[in-house]
Amino acid sequence: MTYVDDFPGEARVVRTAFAVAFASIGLGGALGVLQALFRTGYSRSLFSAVDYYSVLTAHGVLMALVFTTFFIVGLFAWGVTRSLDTGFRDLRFTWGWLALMTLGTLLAFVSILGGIVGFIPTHAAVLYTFYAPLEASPTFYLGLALLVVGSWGAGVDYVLTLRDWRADNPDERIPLQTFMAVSTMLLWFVCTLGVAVEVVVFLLPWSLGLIPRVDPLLTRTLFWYFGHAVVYFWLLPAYFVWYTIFPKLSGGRLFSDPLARVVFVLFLVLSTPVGVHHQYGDPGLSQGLKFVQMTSTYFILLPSLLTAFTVVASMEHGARQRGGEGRFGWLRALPWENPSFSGIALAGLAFAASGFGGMVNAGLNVNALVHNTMWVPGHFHLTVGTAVALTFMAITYWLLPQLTGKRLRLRTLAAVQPYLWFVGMVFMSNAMHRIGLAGVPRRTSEPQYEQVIFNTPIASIGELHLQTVGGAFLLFASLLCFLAVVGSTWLGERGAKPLAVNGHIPSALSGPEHSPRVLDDFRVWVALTVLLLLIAYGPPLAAMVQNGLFAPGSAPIPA
Amino acid sequence: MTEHAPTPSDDAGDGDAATENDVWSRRSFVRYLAPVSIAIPIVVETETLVGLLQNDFGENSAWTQPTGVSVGIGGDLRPDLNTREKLQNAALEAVEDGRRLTLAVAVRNTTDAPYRLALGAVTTDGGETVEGGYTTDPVAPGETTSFTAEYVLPADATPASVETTVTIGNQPSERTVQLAPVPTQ
Amino acid sequence: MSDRRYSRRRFLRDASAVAATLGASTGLSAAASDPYGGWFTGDARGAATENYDGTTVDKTGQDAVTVQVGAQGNGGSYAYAPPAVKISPGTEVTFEWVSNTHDIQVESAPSGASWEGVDTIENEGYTHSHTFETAGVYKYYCTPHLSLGMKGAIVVGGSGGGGGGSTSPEWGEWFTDSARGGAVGNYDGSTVDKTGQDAVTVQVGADGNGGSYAYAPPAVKISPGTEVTFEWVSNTHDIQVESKPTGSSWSGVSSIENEGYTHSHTFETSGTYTYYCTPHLSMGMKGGIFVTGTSAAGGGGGGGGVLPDLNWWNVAWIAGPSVVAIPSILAYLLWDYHRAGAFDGLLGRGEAGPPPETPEAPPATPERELGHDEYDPWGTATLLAVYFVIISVAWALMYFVEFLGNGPHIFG
Amino acid sequence: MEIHRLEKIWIAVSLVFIVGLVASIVYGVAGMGVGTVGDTGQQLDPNALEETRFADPGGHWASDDHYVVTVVARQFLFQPGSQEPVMVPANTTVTLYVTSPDVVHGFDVVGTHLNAMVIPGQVTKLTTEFDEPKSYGIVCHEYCGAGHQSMAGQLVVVPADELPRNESGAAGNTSGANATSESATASADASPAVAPPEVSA
Repeated sequence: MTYVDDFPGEARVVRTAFAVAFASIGLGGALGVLQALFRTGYSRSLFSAVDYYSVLTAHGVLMALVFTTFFIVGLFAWGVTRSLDTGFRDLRFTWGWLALMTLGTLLAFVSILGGIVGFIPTHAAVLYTFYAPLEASPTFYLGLALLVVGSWGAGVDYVLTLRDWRADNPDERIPLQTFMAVSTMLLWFVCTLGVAVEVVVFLLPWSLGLIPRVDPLLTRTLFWYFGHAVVYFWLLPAYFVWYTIFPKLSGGRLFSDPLARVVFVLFLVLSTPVGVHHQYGDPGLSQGLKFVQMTSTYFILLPSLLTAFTVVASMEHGARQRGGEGRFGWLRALPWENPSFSGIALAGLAFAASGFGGMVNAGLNVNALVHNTMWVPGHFHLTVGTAVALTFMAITYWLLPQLTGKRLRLRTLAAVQPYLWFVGMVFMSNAMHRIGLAGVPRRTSEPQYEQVIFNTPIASIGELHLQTVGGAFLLFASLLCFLAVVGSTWLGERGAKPLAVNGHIPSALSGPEHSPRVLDDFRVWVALTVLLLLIAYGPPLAAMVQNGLFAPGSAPIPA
Repeated sequence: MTEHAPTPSDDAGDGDAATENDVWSRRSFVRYLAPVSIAIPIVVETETLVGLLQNDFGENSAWTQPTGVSVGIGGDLRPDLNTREKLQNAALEAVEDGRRLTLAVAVRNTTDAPYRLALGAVTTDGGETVEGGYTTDPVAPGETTSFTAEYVLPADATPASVETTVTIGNQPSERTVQLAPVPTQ
Repeated sequence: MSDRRYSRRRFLRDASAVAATLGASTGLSAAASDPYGGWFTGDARGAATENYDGTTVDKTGQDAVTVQVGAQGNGGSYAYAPPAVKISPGTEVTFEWVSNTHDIQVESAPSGASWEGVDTIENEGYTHSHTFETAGVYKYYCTPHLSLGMKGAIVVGGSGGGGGGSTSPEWGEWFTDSARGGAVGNYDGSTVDKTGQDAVTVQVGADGNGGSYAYAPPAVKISPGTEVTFEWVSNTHDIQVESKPTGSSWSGVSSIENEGYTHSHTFETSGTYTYYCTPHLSMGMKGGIFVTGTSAAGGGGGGGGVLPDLNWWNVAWIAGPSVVAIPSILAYLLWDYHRAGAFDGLLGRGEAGPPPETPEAPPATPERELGHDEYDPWGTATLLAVYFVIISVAWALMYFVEFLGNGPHIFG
Repeated sequence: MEIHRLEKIWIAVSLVFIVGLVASIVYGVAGMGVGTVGDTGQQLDPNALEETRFADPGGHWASDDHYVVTVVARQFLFQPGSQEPVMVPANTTVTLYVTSPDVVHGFDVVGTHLNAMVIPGQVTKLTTEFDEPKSYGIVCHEYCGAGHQSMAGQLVVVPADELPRNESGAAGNTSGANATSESATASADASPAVAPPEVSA
């Protein structure tokens, strides 16, 4: 039976979350193209160099905070209810947190818009990292706080549904998809503590004028306590898709269920005590602390490398079951014409390439080669921009028919879309990496200076700008294809033809019964996480707070 | 590419013939798109790697070029050309009717055509232009020469830029070069 | 019951929404001819001054005038208020700092003026006053906020002398007798406007100033990128450049030439150029070229040298396909909407009915079943081995060659 | 829980790779002395810079083989740097102290690996050495407000004897008053690795 027939109420919740996600990636994508045209100097008449920063904030918030969070809560809502085969306890509570998240998003977006249009009295050109002492309107901080609190509601919903299910099935292992969803949300609870304290205790009262000063280094460290773990909050749903759905799409079964659980536990424990690797260049943090957090950062490579093995092994298993032969011949037997499959395969390839970029960023001293240059946007457009976003788009082609009961339309357009995105991103990201090596700074509307020359080693700056814009065009074309397919499917006629997709997910080659039961006991892993956090973040935060919670403080400087 | 037996892939299972033939035969169309899409990053990344290696192990690597616009003592007056015009020394000393600026330049003609360097007027911080300068006689390919140009600036003026004209063969190339602050003797 | 008909109204609304997002709010560039020679527009140094609305506050006759430094404007507290003020000679102007981190750098002042502005960065509460004696136009800016358009100007009214040609903001006193060489006979106070034309000719040695000792027209206004050709129509004349904007490369004609000689130059940098003829300076053989406004050949982009060196091969293989992709997608979209009955409402077709159960496709049965024990992922192992080699080599190159091998480091 | 032997090999290879990465960083930091910005232990009130060493930004000789430059990064310029270049001697240990009175800025000397953040209330300390005369661009690479895109400057390396040594003379590019009012200048810095016992005012 199709999911929408089994859980109509839950299906509508997931559809609404996806609708907000697709609206924000549509708008965010359009702003992205405008930025590419502005930065490379092709068209400087669209907005002023000052408005660019409001557009950049909107692009960052819409793509990295809104699109990701809404799609994730929707995906997990489907995953939990499908794998536990039970609806949520009370749909009113579910609609409640979704409404809270949407309200927060609107509030934040309107605050950012105020920076561009005159008639809205707000301003929020502080980018999506909103470092103090640059100050945005209080509505911006309130909006982000509501978005986060709303997403906590989603986590509580999944945990309560799991508790009910375990009461009915005391000795059964937690189904894999629910295990992954709940461990990701536990990671989300732990890491959002940092940004919640920063916004609610410091920035919101500070921008309201209730407290005169905040310590920029303290608020910045609290942000990056959250800042790195959030990238795993985006990545783990993509791993959720790679582990549980991708094997089926390639015609095979998951290689090892226990290893998947170990990987998710490693991420839960190791994701948050590494945030300082975003602050290697910051004064006021000792090199010893940076070295310790660098070592745990490099150890986070392990679960990702394990994922690479398990996912590619499952893909190979599918290829061989489809009749693939030889050491590499099986690659040709894979369903490259199925957009759900090709999107995820290309996303995995992009993630492998971006892994190397991550190693360079994470090095204590080699970070100075690339810190805050265009290399960094080049890196994260490969990781969250392709590995996560392209996976989400690819799985939508498989999931949307089950959520709407409507057959996917424009399937040729859908078949082309992942390739267009992948090639566009290769051009843009490669140009960004190369221009970053020459030292061109990121987050700058017109990186042309009277006093500074950038010597790019291979191509000229002009050619790299052209390559960036070419990539941005391809990406926007691909985004239009995706929205066209989703839009026309949504408007299509329900039940006219049988679906082309099938929701059944085969069991793993080596099932959960082989793995130790302690894996399913989240209390142990949360306790270990908190312990590691105290070791990693206790001393630095204590040192900062020693000379006063707000000293040396800065008054707000509106941006 | 052997045409693969149409195994029932997850998505192609629909038997509805009407929709099948109205779109291009997806399988063959996409089978060529997949290898091309994976070949493109390999080509682009290989080109990047080769470029980086040439830059690191070749001569005048991009990493050794100056990234500041103004030329100081020891710098090359015309980094945009591959000939060498080294500002060996620059000094300001007080003289009776103002301050004398001396620019000592060493030139090496690395091209295969006769070469001439002409230093033109110096513009001071205040915007006044001081005439003077020096024009070398033609330097044969591979040869070097050096000279000293002198300017008399008003009492409290400091030099901001100097006009340079390099003529290779009969091709003049004019450029105003910003000067880093000149130490006073 | 989902509304099957995709009404035309909704389609238009979606299309207009997309257009609005991409719609451009083109900034108004004040191209109107303004007396400060483009100083307040984006063509001169720094950005356009938003808080300058084209009017000059007239404070002639008052002997004490105050200008606020760091008033609200240009995207924050980055403005002089009033930006342009006209005073009579001998007036004392007081500059009051009303916000932090500002200074006053004098861009240009009439020759002989003694005002040097404020060279150090000062904060709120600091004041600086100066009595302006010499007539002419004083232009000044704030170093840290020049790029936001924090610029100002003071016009000191013409002094008694200077017969034959009044002081005008573009030329100051160049054409009056208080400048070198005395008043220019054939200058009637008007500037010939030739903006927008690509080629302009100026006669050298036309008759005027008591003989063939004049440039005709003496004062001409052109757009950036215009080529001016000087034609010698009589003997023994040259062109010595008296003043030009910084960064301009025009050097006039330093040798005395005779009838028939021509010299042409393309004026790129906007601003005021003044020149004279050495032998006939004393008779008033002087001229001026004033470059302003948007250049004739399309809107000027931001900093120079921004557009890449486009060779067609580059444009073809990158931008070309994506520009082809977007229209073809829209065309395909329209065609498929039509096939899906989106325009049935228009055409009067379409029917309604309850949503039946939607059966899923049957699960795909694999060609052959592979259990856990019969399957060894050798392909995966090989692929990962290749990946391992690639990232190891790449790391060694990036860390030991690109990073440690190059350039000054931070000693830790 | 039985793991496939190929998977075991891959786990082992991954761990070796990770340890190798950490080892190469340790070699860089300990072996070649290439580190990053640390904690100088000095915090100052960003609104009262005039009582600190940043009252009169510029360069001066701390000892005969150690040149110290103090730079203030403020909204939309470097002092020194933007209006006149930062002057440093070649083949000499140079220490740059940078701070900001308003917002977070970036301090990136393009073409070198001097790349650090400047945070109000903290002091960024960069110790390095330039081997040949050359001029470098300085860029602020952290968004700092409406004029961020124009915030840049220059750092010019000149032969060591170009910069006058006598304390009384106008040192390098100390703008304004020439007497270095550095009361808190540390004693001669023996070696770059040892952080001078700076006492902030």
